[in-house]
Amino acid sequence: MAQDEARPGSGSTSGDHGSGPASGTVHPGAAHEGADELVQLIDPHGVRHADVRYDELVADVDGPALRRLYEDMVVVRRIDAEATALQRQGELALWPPLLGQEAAQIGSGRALRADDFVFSSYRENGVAYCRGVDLTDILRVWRGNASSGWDPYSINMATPQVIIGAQSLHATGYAMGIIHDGADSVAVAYFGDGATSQGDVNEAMVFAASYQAPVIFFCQNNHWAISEPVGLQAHVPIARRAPGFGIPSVRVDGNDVLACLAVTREALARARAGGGPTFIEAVTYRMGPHTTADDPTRYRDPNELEDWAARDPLARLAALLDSLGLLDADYADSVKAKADATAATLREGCLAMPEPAPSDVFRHVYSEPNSWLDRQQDHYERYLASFAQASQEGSR
Amino acid sequence: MAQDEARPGSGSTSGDHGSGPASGTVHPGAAHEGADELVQLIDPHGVRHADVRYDELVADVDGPALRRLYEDMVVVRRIDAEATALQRQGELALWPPLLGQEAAQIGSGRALRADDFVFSSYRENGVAYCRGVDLTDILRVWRGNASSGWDPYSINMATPQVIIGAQSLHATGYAMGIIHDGADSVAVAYFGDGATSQGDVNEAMVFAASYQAPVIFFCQNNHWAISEPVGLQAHVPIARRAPGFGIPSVRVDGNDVLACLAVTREALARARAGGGPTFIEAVTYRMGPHTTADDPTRYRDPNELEDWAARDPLARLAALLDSLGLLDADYADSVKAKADATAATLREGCLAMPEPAPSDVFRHVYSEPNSWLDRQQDHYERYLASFAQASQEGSR
Amino acid sequence: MPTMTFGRAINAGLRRAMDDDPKVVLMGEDIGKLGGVFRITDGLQKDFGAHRVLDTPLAEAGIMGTAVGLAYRGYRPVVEIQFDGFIYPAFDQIVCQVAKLHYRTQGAVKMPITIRVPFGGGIGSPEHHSESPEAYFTHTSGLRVVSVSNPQDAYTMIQQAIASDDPVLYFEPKRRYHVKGEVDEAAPPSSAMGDARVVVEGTDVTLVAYGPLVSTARDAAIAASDDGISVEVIDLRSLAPIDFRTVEASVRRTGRLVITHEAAQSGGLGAEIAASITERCFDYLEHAPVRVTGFDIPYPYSKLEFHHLPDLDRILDGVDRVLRRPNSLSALDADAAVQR
Amino acid sequence: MPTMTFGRAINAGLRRAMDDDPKVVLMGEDIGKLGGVFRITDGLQKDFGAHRVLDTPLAEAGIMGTAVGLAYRGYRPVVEIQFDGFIYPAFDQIVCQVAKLHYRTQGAVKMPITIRVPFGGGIGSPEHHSESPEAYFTHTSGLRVVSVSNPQDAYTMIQQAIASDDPVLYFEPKRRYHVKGEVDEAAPPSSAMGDARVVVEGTDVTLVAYGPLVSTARDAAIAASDDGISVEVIDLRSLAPIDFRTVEASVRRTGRLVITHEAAQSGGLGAEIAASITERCFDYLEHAPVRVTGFDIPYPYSKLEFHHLPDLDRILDGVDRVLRRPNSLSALDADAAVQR
Ligand SMILES: Cc1ncc(C[n+]2csc(CCOP(=O)(O)OP(=O)(O)O)c2C)c(N)n1
Ligand SMILES: Cc1ncc(C[n+]2csc(CCOP(=O)(O)OP(=O)(O)O)c2C)c(N)n1
Ligand SMILES: [Mg+2]
Ligand SMILES: [Mg+2]
Repeated sequence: MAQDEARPGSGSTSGDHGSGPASGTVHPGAAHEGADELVQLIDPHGVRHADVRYDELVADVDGPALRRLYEDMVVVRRIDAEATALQRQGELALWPPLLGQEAAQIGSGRALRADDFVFSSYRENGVAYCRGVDLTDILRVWRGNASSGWDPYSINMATPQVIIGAQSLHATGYAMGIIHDGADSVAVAYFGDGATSQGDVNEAMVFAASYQAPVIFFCQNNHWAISEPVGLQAHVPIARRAPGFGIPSVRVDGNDVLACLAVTREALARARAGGGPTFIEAVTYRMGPHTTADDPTRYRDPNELEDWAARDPLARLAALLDSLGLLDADYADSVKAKADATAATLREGCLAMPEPAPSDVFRHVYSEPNSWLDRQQDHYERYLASFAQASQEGSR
Repeated sequence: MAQDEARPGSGSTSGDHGSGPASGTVHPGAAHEGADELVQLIDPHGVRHADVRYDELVADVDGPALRRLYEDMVVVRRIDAEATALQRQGELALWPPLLGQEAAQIGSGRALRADDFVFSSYRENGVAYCRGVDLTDILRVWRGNASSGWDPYSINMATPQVIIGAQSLHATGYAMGIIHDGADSVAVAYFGDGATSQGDVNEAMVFAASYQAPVIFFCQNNHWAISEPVGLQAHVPIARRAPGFGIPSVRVDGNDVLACLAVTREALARARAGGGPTFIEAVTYRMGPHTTADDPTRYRDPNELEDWAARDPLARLAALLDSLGLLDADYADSVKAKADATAATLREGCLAMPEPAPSDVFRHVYSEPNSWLDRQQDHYERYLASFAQASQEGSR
Repeated sequence: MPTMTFGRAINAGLRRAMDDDPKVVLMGEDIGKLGGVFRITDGLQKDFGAHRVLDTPLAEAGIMGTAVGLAYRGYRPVVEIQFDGFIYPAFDQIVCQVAKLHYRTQGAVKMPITIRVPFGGGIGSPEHHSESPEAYFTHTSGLRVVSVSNPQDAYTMIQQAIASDDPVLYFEPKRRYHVKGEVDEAAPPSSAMGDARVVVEGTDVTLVAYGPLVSTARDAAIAASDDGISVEVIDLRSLAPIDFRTVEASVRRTGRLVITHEAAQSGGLGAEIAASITERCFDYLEHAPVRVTGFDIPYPYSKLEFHHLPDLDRILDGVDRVLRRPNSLSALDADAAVQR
Repeated sequence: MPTMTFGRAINAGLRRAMDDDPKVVLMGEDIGKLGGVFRITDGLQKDFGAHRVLDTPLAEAGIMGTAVGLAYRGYRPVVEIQFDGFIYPAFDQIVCQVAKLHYRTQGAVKMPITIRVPFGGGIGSPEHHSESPEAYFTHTSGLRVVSVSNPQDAYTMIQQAIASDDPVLYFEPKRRYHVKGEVDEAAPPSSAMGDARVVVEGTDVTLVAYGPLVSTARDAAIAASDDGISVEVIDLRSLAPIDFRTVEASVRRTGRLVITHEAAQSGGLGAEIAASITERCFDYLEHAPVRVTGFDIPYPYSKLEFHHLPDLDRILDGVDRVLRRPNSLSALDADAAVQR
């Protein structure tokens, strides 16, 4: 039932069936010549290929800029590894690794302006890094110490959404507000391949198209939704979904940071110019487990992981830098040092995080006084006090 | 924001924007050459046009068969008018007219086999007629006398769904059951243009594509969802939506009964052969109000109605029959007589409908005894009895 | 003071809120040109523009989810759900987002969304058009829930709901839209939205109602007084949180409580009121609180709806019951007494 | 009799139901190869095939709506909702379709759908993974709602739920999945699904619990007995309808009722139990029923969840309260007494 997804670089598409177009009939895939081709600027071997459409969008990305993208990816991978280690050591309750998705997140994240606004799922810690998040903040929720890590307005990024797909509507509504304000910023919704099955994501496309909202739907197709392969969610490549709603889409090699930067810039420019929404499918791979609680050996072929390791987003940018003479030992050392220092900061922040107070459970449910809850809080405080009293009195 | 819908017969499409296809980019509408063309076999003037693809699918529709389709449409229009009259006379609480949509409903409805199963909205009384519904049954709900009109299994059609779009999932699930049973019947979901905005309808397409379920999504785009024009729901023609889910779709002149028959037969054949789902957009027009409670003069241009009157589904088949010498006065009279007799039966059935008993409110909530409800019923019966007693005793 | 219908009063309140604050935007199905199926937003799109009165695609989750996004951006969306029975597709966005975002973001993001819901039965409609889903929302932490019973409150409270930084479900008794009443448009903002209101004073029984049944309760009080029974009628106005102090004060005087609502009895708001008042007034109660409510059934077809809906007679029967006067269950009570 | 974990017992019950009836199909996210995130369906896809154990697309409304279609076609779908907090996208299909189709079709169409929901907190999870949404469903006419507290009931009741022609919400206390117990696989079908069960007999106080808190309640009864207090513990098992006869019989003896659940207090199931038992036992009650429940807050982050969740000490405090023994609110009660 589930078709195999096209692999980046393979150039093949799948899921096409039926004959050619006929009078009045639309066959899925039939009329989409080239639609499933991946935008790729750097191939898995680190070779930069020319592209008539996208080269000019990244014309400014010179050697130093490429190095910054590389650094970002190395640092984010290190942050991710450190958080995974913290979870294994019992310092975090859970962690959703982004291993393998660095290029998709950095490439898109670095395209954004400070006044754009991001609505993401739980896995976009690389994007949060680009937004300038305080490192400790990305751990608060996973340590169980807070209901959220940061003030969304401080970095113009909503705190992670756990309900799959729900944030796509928030981004669309936010973008409707941007139109209303006459601003030229853009809202970006990040979600996964699995999310595309949710009604919310499809309704978001309806609203975005209807109001021509400046929103980007950035779908990281990492091939898995926990144990479910992408073919169960989408019978044809995901990027084909959006045009049916009147939204242009593009399929990009999600492991190519430069291509991700280029397509996101294109979408941003369209949105800023009043051209409405864009859907980006970044084809990538979740190299780790779904979360640290997951055991992917139960459901996926180890060979698949190997295949994808050969398309590693960091390795290919390293190869490109090397070919450009930009990856000398000194530089490599300095990047590693930066990554290690960042990881150390992360760990410190994690361990130094203050414990919440019991009465914090009652805070911020409402912004105004609430007689029901205030009474419950009063009663609970009396209850807690009764222990203090009891232990003073030495009884029970 | 909302684009104008293409009109049947005009051949024009709208909502296309952006430039041609580019590397890796799918532009809505750009690559869909011909996708928005309407399948049309009988034009608004009653002229039959040849079609290489669809002619063979209706090769068996000879003169007598055309006459039967015509009769069906006349009778259904008469039923609809009678029900509207009954509402105006206070015999029904509400009625949702199908005026203008006869061809879409009869063309598709007559394509079905008895063992196919229909899941519809409130407006498909023409389809119910094709399924052989007892006429009184279509009025029960609108008279307020029952929660449903018929036993779905008696005519293989679910009772009307009021929650917009919900039935699309039921049809898909039913079709999954058909696969499981190894049968070759087909489930058909009818819904409107407005319904395409609902998450449910989009999720239904995900499931149908994923399991290759033998289901037909039959969307009657009647241009309006109460007061909202179709352009608010869909930025590009609705038929384009399905291919993005991996589902072939077709756009048909919904006022051409023969074309509707043809495309439905094609979809049925595909489904029976294991080819999975099909999406049909039947482009038609709601000539009446949304329901008898609605006042369309508040929101729509009377000229629009006039335009569509010129494309009336009955008139064009009458013109064709006439050109074939099949519409002599005797025949016309006999059709009218049949329609009048049917209307009389409908009216009789309506007026003779038995009133429900008070205790019916408690029936069928559960199929097994339920202590909470049984107690409430007992108490209510005692309550009702207390009045009888009181009036006997002459008190209060 | 002008006299206006209930529906007009809400319209006037919306207009005033939109005049006062450019961040107020209305969203919903058919609310623009048509003015809503009940015409509550009549004329507002014409006067404020299509960018402030948005006809939305036909998708309730979409409406609610984009309202959340607008609230993120600093707007105060007022969402119309066309009928009570169509709120469920939006349930996930209401429960997981609207209700929780302030808590989730530790106060950083406010959700000043007002969700207007024409609710309740009695208008002879088909399925899904007559429901009373309020208990789903009163059980949802993070929401405020109100219901209005008269034009003045409707006018005042819609403005208060919109002004509140917390999300508010605003339940409108659709079968009362055409009821007229005086509306003081110059009245200073009162505490209406938070406080219950004693509609009729009385000493024997406390009768609690809200929304459409407030006028039925008032009629019942008048009828009871003919029998020499003094019923105090309280209009809750706020359903979450409930102003229990007002109810408690009344029950301490009367010792007897009857609650009425259209929603199904089991797990309905009446249960919370009965439980809370029993907790607060146990030593004052002469009888267990009595609930006069809809049955535990899907809302029935219209020919039977007036069996389902509490009416004056059923309420009076409940009043008799709480007073241990002869009532429809007297025989049962006698049986139970024998069993003891 | 074999000893097995709670989770295994459900697995065995599902297996048995699938063996007995080829119309039983399982649907859900990750329930196939992975066996579900809690491994409850472990091995079933391997043994029964992918056509009877369906991994579904990630869309809860889609799962529920297609289950309705399968039921129309004569199947008995058993749907797994991955976590309590993810049931809301399916809410519309549950409330408007699953619950109402039998009524709507006047009995012609049966909806024998079982909806399995791992629910409740205490496992240190992030948001949406620890909720107790049962009251939304117990207030929904047309549904049956049950919750299981031990492996034997889990095994028996999953089969009864599947065999029922009415739709059943089957709430599984996820934090007890690893608890072991004896399971008699040959036991004849009992009345488990309909009847409450007296877990511990007692004479002073009736303590009502269900799901995850039954074992906490049992521990509380043991602790109370050290203080010379005899607590009768009742496991409701069925939450809608509740077997009030069993609770009523107990309260008539003890005169005192404590109810505990994890869900928020306001509008929770405890309100219905308190209200109904007060109605049925008013003259026997020595004190108002006491509710020991979660607070009216979104489920909190894990470092604070054990403040939110009722535990042994909070239950004992409630027991003290209902007995008018010194408790955390004694000072308040004294104040109130002075005010009188
Ligand atoms: C509404 C809802 N249903 C189910 C889940 C449980 N769940 C959490 S992550 C996940 C898979 C998501 O897959 P995808 O969208 O591809 O994102 P990825 O995890 O691959 O980044 C599921 C099913 C959820 N969080 N929300
Ligand atoms: C979930 C839901 N939301 C809103 C409504 C109210 N409503 C009834 S019909 C209708 C318009 C439907 O339009 P369309 O799908 O085009 O079908 P048509 O009436 O044109 O046949 C609306 C909004 C509803 N029945 N269900
Ligand atoms: Mg994924
Ligand atoms: Mg329509």
